[in-house]
Amino acid sequence: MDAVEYLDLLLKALLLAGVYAAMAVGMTVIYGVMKIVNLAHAGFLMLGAYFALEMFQRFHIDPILGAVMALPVFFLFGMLVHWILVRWLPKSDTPTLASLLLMFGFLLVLQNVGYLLWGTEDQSILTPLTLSSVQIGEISIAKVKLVVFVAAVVCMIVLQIVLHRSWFGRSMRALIQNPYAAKIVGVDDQRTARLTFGLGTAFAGFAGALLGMLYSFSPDFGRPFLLRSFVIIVLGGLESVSGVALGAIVLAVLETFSTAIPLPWYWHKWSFYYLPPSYQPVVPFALLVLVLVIMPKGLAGLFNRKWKAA
Amino acid sequence: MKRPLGAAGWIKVILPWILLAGLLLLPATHPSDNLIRLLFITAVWTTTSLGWNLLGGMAGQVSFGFAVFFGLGAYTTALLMHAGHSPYFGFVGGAAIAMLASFLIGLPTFRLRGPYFVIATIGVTEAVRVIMNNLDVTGGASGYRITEDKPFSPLEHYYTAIAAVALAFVVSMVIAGSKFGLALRAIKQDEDAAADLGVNPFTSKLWIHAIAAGLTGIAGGIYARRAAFFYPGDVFAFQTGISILLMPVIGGIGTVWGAVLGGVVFGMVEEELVVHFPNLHLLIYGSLLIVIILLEPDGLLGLLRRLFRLFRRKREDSGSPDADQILWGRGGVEGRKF
Amino acid sequence: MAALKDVSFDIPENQICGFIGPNGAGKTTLFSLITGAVRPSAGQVHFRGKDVTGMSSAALVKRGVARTHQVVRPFKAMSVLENVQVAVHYGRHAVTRTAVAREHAMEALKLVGLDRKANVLASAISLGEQKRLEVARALATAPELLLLDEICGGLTGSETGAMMELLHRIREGGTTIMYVEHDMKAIMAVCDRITVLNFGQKLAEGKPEEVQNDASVIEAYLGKSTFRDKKRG
Amino acid sequence: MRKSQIFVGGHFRRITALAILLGGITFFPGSMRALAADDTITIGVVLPTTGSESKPGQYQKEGIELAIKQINDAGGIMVKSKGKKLKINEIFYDDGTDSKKSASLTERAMSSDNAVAVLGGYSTALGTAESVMADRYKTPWITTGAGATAIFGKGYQYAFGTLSPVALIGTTTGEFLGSLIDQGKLKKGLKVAIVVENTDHGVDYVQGFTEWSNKHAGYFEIVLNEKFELNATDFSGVLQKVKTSKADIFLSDAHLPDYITMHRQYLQNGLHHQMVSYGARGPEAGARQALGAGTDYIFSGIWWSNKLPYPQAKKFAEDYKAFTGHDVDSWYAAPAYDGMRILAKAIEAAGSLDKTAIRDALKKAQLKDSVLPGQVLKFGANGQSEYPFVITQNKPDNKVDIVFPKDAATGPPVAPTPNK
Repeated sequence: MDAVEYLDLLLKALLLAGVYAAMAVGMTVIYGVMKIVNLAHAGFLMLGAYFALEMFQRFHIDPILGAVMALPVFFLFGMLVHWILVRWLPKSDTPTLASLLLMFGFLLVLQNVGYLLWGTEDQSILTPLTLSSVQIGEISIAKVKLVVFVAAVVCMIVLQIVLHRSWFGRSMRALIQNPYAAKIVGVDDQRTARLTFGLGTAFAGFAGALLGMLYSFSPDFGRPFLLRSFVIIVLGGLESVSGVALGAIVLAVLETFSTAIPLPWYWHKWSFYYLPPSYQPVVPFALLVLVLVIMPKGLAGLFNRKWKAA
Repeated sequence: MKRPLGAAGWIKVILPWILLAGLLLLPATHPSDNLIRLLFITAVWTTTSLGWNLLGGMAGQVSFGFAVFFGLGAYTTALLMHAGHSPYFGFVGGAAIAMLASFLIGLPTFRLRGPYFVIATIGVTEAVRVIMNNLDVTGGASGYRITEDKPFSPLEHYYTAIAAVALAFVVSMVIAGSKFGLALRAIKQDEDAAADLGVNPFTSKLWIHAIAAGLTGIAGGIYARRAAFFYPGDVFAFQTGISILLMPVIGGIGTVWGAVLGGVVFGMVEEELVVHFPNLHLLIYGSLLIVIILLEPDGLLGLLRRLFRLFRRKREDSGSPDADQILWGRGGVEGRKF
Repeated sequence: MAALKDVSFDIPENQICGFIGPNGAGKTTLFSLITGAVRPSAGQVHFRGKDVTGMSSAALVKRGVARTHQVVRPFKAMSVLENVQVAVHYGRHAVTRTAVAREHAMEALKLVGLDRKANVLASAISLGEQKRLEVARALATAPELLLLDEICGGLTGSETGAMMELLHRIREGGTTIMYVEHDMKAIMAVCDRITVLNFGQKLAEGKPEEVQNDASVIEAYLGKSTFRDKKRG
Repeated sequence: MRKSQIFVGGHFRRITALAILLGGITFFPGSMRALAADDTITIGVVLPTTGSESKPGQYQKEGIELAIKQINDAGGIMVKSKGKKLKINEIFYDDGTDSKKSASLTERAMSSDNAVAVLGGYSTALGTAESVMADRYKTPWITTGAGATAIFGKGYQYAFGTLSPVALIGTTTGEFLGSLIDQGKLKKGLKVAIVVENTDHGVDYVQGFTEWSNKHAGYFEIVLNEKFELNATDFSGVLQKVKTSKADIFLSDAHLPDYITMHRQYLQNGLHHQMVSYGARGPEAGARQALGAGTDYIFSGIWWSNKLPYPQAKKFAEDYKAFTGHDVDSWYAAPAYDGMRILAKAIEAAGSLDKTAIRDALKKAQLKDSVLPGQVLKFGANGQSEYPFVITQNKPDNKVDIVFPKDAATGPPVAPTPNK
């Protein structure tokens, strides 16, 4: 592999990181405020993809616009889910198994609803845009990846602004940082939780629509992305939005380069060995376990520890 | 401390024996092949359910990763049989390899608690499945086939599965009534407090994980021998892992009878309902799970008990707490208290 | 900021040693250091001549060091008897037989006066009873050294009295006690020796009356403490 | 317990809700099985009509049901031992693309439904799981959708297949490309990148191609040979390798969902090769609709094409359209259709509903008006049938031509394919 190819890969990894970040951020806000490990995230991603597909097929709405439209729709849907299911969970400052299993049960329901509504075949959203690519010298980049990246990044920036400028964002961040103090100073935790769940779901739906533009999907589509979201939010320290961006880049780069980097291998003598592409799906899963075990506080935790030691 | 057994107490003591006798004598009534097959598969699932319940129910460590042990049991049995060993030796081998794997998985992941452990187990199963899909020794994704020279005997498979369930049941009962079982229940409720009383949570979890894995491995081997063909996308599937988890949770987490009930209900749903309504099982399991988490943490067993009590209002709750705890115990999912 | 700095002391056998100090003085941290919940950045803990620094709490229990927690942590879904039974099974004597373990557990429960609640779920008893259960569990591990962390917090006067009575009985049974308490009256009444901590440092050490009369203690601690006690109601 | 008290408080309501749910799941629809009448022939059909292989499974089901309808319309099958014509009673099970269910449903059809034969098993993975049951229950089983040779190499006596071996796709692909080189359309020493699914299907394909390539030195140089996981969502890793390999020819062997996903990412990555193939996939309407002009010039080695110049093939295509209301899509329906027909022939030849007699008859059976290439369908010694493949190539505007072998060709091959 030459330098251009590495550059090509790096570019692809960064574009991938954009959509990864959008995908994981919904999970982070829900975890941060409510300490719920939201397994139904996979279901929301899947619904987002089908939402964009339906919008595109029925009303000929461009999937990018469909993804943006998913934001308010899924926001309301998320609030509804919170109102029907999530608010009955006992409050806790640490994640509970009950919440995890509840969301898992809801994921199964969503998945089955997906099967009933759309069948089990793989679907894909195809517009002229999704098949074409731009050529820059030797590097060719799918146009859809560029568009998706831009959409994801714009949305993340908007989220950052919401988090830092609005009363809702402030109360959310207050709840993340110190739930007790937040409640004492009058943050309505129930209401904030409902809005947060809506926001998390909105982002999941949005990211699902974007993913639907990149990959083909079926009702079981969310699971690998669910695990990737975990890796990202754990890398990012579980509760911070900027951490998510960092985690997304790390995961995307590792995944993309996993088959392109020669690994030194010792068998009688030193030699180099490439990870076969069929093993590539192991990377996020192995990374997940590794990250959880080695640095449960994420990359930031690792840095903090270093600083403390210094 | 001996307490006189009431009528209900006697039922609890006798019930397993009646069930066992019924299952052993059933073939004498010349049931249909399909019923034997159904009971076989239900017994296999119930064995895994009982196994999972030891770790997830008693010790409170919810794992999505039991497909690993099921699959390893299947493959080990198949490879040993291929090498010319008896299938029964294969089952033991499957259990041993599954136990070994449980240590390898448990050593790093048991440092994690609650949901972090859960997520780690999801990662482990997915990774193992991908690796097994690409491993040449086992034929990769093409799967593995067991060829036996003997003619196929449904009853032999049936009795093997019944024996496995009986083993799992006895192991569960013995552990539930032992000091180890007590320690596991303590760990489930408060790991640190248990450690302060001298229980070593880490090694306790490792051991119960191993026992659970061993039982699941045996079940995997028994399943594989009858299926005669299986591949990683089936025995190592995420779906297999969640099936094993759903059974005891639906039946009544933390209780031996709950795990049995869950296994039986699951077997029936998978084998009978799904034949006619292929696209509803996830909905059923999902809604059951939601209902159980929000309304009835003790699962179907808790519901049965509730119905039972509806007719016998006068019955006191803590008449015999020890027996109640073990058999019917209010296990509940951690974090949910009424 | 270190919670404890250069604190050094010995615990003589078969005595009740009290530790006092205002909130944040490092009392609970001290216990956590001894029982292995927190690893010290420097220094050592010796028990009966052996280095036990950083040893896990489970291993310490096996050697005869048990502790209670300021915030009680009963196993709520188990009966009171079973709560104690765990301790008997996994304590220093590691009793295996269930019947024997139950007997020992009942003895411990009798000692704290909970024998009549033996078959009640631990979630169903009062806070005072839960505090006693906490002590009974620690006691049932058959410790040689018992670390008690604020076992009187939240108890009524008569309950506190009964608890002090209990401590004397435990010591008569041959167990050494390290006792952290916020309640001055309780600790002055029951302890043989007292160590005063402040901002993670040892301020004074000695018999209760010596400490009571120590000028630095009065200045640094007692004045504030009176104020705090009032505030806590 | 705060708010939730209101929700959980009502003892009665809770019980009712739970009782309904419990009743719902333990509802045991055992009575739903239709009782087979005595004077019909029960045939089990197990195919995936849900799950990832639902489309091909559906097509195969339609093929089988078309044959059953035609046979029943003609009065049924003459069974000598009964002295009359008996109609076919089909028992269909959907396995949901789950091999565990494929096996157990086949077993169910053979044991409790007493089917005299079972048809089905689309895709190698599901077919392999089912194949085990045939000898176990001494019931003839004909797979109409599993072509991997591994299924038939086990000395099974009751397993048959109407798909020609997958390895032949590889060989035929080699032959086809070789002929293009001989014609001077492509240059000798082509660099070939092969990427196949990690199942027996893929293994057989590679084996077939490399065998041809080894025998004919100098034609090809295989520069990449990689596998991918079935039903993957992301092929960027493997496609990157293809790109790096700088190959001239891109050969893949994939099932339908993977073909669509992979080719889409192929196009997105701006890849182009002189020739592109996805094994037995290519002309499927779904894929062409989805990927548009991107699927033009893909060539595929398939078991059947509606372009075959046989009258019976044309008639089958017409009947199929009349029966299902849609055009026959790629090859899937034909081997299933003929599988049922050859079974009917064997039952008639056996003259009884004895399963072993039917098995013996199947071993000898010949379907002389087969719609499949070669026009005669019969089973080899191992139970698998063997007939030539046709190579089709997608042409612009949703057209498909048979381009190889020459005597069946309906149009010239386009090689190398134009780079837009």
